[in-house]
Amino acid sequence: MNTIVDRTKDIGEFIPQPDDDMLICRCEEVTKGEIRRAVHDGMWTITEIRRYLRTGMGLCQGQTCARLVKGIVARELGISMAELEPAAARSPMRPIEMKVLGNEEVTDLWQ
Amino acid sequence: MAVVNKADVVIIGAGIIGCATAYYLTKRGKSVIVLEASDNIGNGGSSRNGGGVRQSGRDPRELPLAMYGIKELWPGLSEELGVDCEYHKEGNLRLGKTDKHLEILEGLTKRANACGLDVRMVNADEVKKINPHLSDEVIGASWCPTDGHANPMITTLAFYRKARMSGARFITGEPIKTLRRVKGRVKEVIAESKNVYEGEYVMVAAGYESRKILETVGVDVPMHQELMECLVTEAQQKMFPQMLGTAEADFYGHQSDHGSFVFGGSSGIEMNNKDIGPKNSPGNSAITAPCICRGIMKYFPELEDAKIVRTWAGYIDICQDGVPVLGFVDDVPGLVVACAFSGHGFGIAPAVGEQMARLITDGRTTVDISGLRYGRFKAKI
Amino acid sequence: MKRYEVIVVGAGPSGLSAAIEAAKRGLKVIVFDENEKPGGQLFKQIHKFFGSKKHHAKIRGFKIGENLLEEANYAGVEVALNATVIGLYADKEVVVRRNDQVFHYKGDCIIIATGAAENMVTFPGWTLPGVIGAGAAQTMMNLHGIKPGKKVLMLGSGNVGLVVSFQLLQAGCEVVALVDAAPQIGGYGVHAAKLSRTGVPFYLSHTIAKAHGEDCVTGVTICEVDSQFKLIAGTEKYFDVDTICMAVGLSPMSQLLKMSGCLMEDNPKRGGQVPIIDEFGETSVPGIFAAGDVSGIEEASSAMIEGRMAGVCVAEYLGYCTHEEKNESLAELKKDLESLRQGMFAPANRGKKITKTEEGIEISDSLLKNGFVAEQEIERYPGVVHKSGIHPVIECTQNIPCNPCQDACPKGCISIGENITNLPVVEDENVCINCGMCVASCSGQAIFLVDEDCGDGSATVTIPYEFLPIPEVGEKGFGLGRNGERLCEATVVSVKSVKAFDHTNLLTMRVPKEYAMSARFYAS
Amino acid sequence: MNRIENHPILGEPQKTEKVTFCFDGQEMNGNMGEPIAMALKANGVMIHRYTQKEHKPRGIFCAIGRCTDCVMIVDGKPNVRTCVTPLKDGMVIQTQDGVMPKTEANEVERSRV
Repeated sequence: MNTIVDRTKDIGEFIPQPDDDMLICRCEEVTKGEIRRAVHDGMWTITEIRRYLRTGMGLCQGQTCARLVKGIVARELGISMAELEPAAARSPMRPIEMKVLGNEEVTDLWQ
Repeated sequence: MAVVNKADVVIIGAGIIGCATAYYLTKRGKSVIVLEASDNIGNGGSSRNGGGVRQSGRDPRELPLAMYGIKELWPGLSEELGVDCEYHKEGNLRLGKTDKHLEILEGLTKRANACGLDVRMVNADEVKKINPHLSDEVIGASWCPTDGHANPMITTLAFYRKARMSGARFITGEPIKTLRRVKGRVKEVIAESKNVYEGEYVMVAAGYESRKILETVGVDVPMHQELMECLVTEAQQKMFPQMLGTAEADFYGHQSDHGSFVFGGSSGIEMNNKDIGPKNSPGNSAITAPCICRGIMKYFPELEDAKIVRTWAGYIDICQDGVPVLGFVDDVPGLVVACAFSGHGFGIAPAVGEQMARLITDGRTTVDISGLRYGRFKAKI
Repeated sequence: MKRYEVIVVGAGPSGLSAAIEAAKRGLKVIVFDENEKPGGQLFKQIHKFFGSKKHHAKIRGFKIGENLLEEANYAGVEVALNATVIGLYADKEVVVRRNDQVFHYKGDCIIIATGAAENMVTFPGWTLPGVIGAGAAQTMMNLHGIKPGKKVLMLGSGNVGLVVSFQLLQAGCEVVALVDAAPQIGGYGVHAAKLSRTGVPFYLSHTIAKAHGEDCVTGVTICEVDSQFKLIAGTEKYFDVDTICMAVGLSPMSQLLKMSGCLMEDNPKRGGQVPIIDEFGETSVPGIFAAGDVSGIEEASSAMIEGRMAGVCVAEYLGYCTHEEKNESLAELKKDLESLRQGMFAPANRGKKITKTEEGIEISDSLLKNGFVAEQEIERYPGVVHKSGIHPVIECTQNIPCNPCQDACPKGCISIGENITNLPVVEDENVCINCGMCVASCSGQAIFLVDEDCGDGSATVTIPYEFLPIPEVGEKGFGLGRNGERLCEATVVSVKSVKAFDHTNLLTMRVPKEYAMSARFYAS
Repeated sequence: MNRIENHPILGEPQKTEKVTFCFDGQEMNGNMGEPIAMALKANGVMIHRYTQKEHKPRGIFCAIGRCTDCVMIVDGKPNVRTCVTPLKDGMVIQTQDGVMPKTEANEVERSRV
């Protein structure tokens, strides 16, 4: 958001919705209701939601659910999706075995 | 607006130290404002560490805090905060592969024993009994059965959640520029936005950033920062519950409840790592993660097929003498310092928070933190 | 560590184009792609592309891919496949996984051309096996020769949804319905029309209420939505399907750019999180460029031009061409790009409601709502004319950037003019020789050759036909209307399949003459 | 049964070497080098795995190695993205259950948890 956010701001009560059991993060099996509940627990950024619920922290690293989670959090906070900073992009871009990542071509690093 | 921005205590930094202190202060009936420079609660080391909740391997000056936390706070923490912090008290193995390693471990063990900690040296066979997945390269270890690990991201956010529920006011995206004394006492906190916050006490718990803030009232904590890295694997079948470290503290990690392994480690050049990451999200180096993988595989050959799904980096604020600076500053009333945790603040965070709350409300702590006081730094001769 | 002057990530249309332009100017270029085969999504595109000659119009996507590869090869581009870029680090260092090893490379310039990923929508049952992305369907059938399912429901009426639905039919699957929550079709009308005439029903203002099944999809219920996209009870419709395909838009895959410290923005017009770039693709980090869908969702045709622009820019950046030479090349490319970004579907028109063509003709309401131009609407377009003898009837009713038909006719019967988004006009004085080139050249399959009155009470209609089996001459079947309804009996009088038609067969059917202007498909 | 025998644009599929592989104890045929997921689909297999928490079936979703929904246990290794892993002769492919192979023993274990 890059703006000053007072986390005591009133975002209203958590109101259950009929599709709260809809699975959003396919890898970590996190539902819409859990995400909405987390927002009311004070998790107002995508990064906090991830750390709190593991959305986007599974094998695919949020490639499928990132946009969906963003939409739910934005709606719950009453802001636009563009105002929510996406989670940090981190390597590896695809899952990679320890023995492969550890198997670097021998190089002169400062070449 | 001045009235709105006033509280008993203003805490700078919503890391786990700030969040925990805020929680324990609200529990003691104090009003609290927590100011966070970044957009996220727990954006620094609090969410980026390896999750160790250890006593073994610690400096005797901070050992009392570690022991107090593990005895009094960690066991009931999940229940108290209403969120599962994934705390496991199933021991810590500090591993050695060379005689020199064993020497280091023996030294640490002796010093810890002197402080009353149950930690002992175990030989290769005993190590294997505790953790059969370790490689034959391990020739011994120190073993502290009451150590363990927890989920740092969740624990930090759990403290935040509970503190917020108890009335603490958290403001993110509010970097602090200066502290201001009013009639001799540190009272005003002035943000870059020019917003002013006012507290009877001002606690600075902003990691390395604390240094700049403290400077504004003539307090300097001798510390530097290093960019460290961690990585996490895909979920694996349950393998072992212990926290692991090495004699040289170059690799560490554990298996989380989720099944993934979280490992941290160093490449040896982090002192000079470059950070090209976006604001508040430090970037990785190209060579550290491969190095961690090689390091870990030496200890756990069977993890070679485990896939790394993510790596990340985080700054640690390393104090000149390797332990934090905690408490009041004698000649600067109203100021509370809690920084320079030197890369091992997570495990003691609940204890630090609880003791800082006591210090602020009662004027004293129940755990001896005198070795961590601000005024301790002296020239070598 | 190996150093290259240019490292391109992604061997799709934009990445290859960028590499070609750089290598042509003498730069040492390597392209990394995680896939086994290069070409990105081009090799899944089996339809003919739109645009003009410069944009490879009327050439099928995979063929464009082959041509690009050949060009890259000729220019000396090194294409590394099965090479997964796992990170982009400080000082333009790229770490790549190749087989069981990781390699470090440094680029003096980096061009990120990683493309886009599919968006998804949720509904009860969306995690069941059998619910797939439209891209997955394309990958399965067009790369691997596997049918995604027997009976498929498509969600999404943008060009991807429309094109993939047609490809599903070509692969021998049944498309039971095309559904979109929006009140009107999102993609090109011609793409919709070619589906409609085969009998695929469109359900606009509808969405999926539920996917049925325990272990995998066995059926789907769709439901009408109101203007707030809320389901309207009582409007449920059930379909027996084994596959549900989602084509609900794309998002840029810009993680590598973010990771390398490029300034990013969330731009809904570009499809999501994109790097902030100048008009030729340079990011906030000097020497790092972005091209193609990763910097904003568009068509492959524009991605190729964007790639070429980035390639030209890196050449200048590293001193392989002068500033003037760069500007000259860029000016030309910019012109090509702008000609693509014209018309109703131009990026600038996204979200706007357009009711009239640039010629001032009312857009077919039925086309937008039902997928086909209604009979009473079709006569208003300049390509639909009546003449004696065989003549083209061009049912091209929207301003889209495309003009191969103009060049296809050796007799000059068809004219579009300078602006390639103009509607084609059938010239009155020139005489059609029934060669069929226009029919085969039309990427939208919107051109028919009609002899309205053969003198014996019948008419002949020649249609583009890209299905198997190809009907036999003499076979008796039915003429279908634009909406896929059986109109009349029809006899196949000829089927022409010549190389120049590039797999578009020209099927001529004889129908009663009153159906000359309404029979637009043949079914046996 | 799910293979396209002749395609109006792409023609007949290229002739490739046939291989046999084992899926949950059952012998199946496929084309050498095609993604495992395609060979399974050609054999009518829809379910690749059951999820860890909810025990729900999953199959092919993105088919390009991104969503990781189609992962299975291949030659004993879990979480292998079958849509981008080439099929080889004699491969042993198992339905994944959480991170383990789906076996009766694991089923019992799970029900106890």
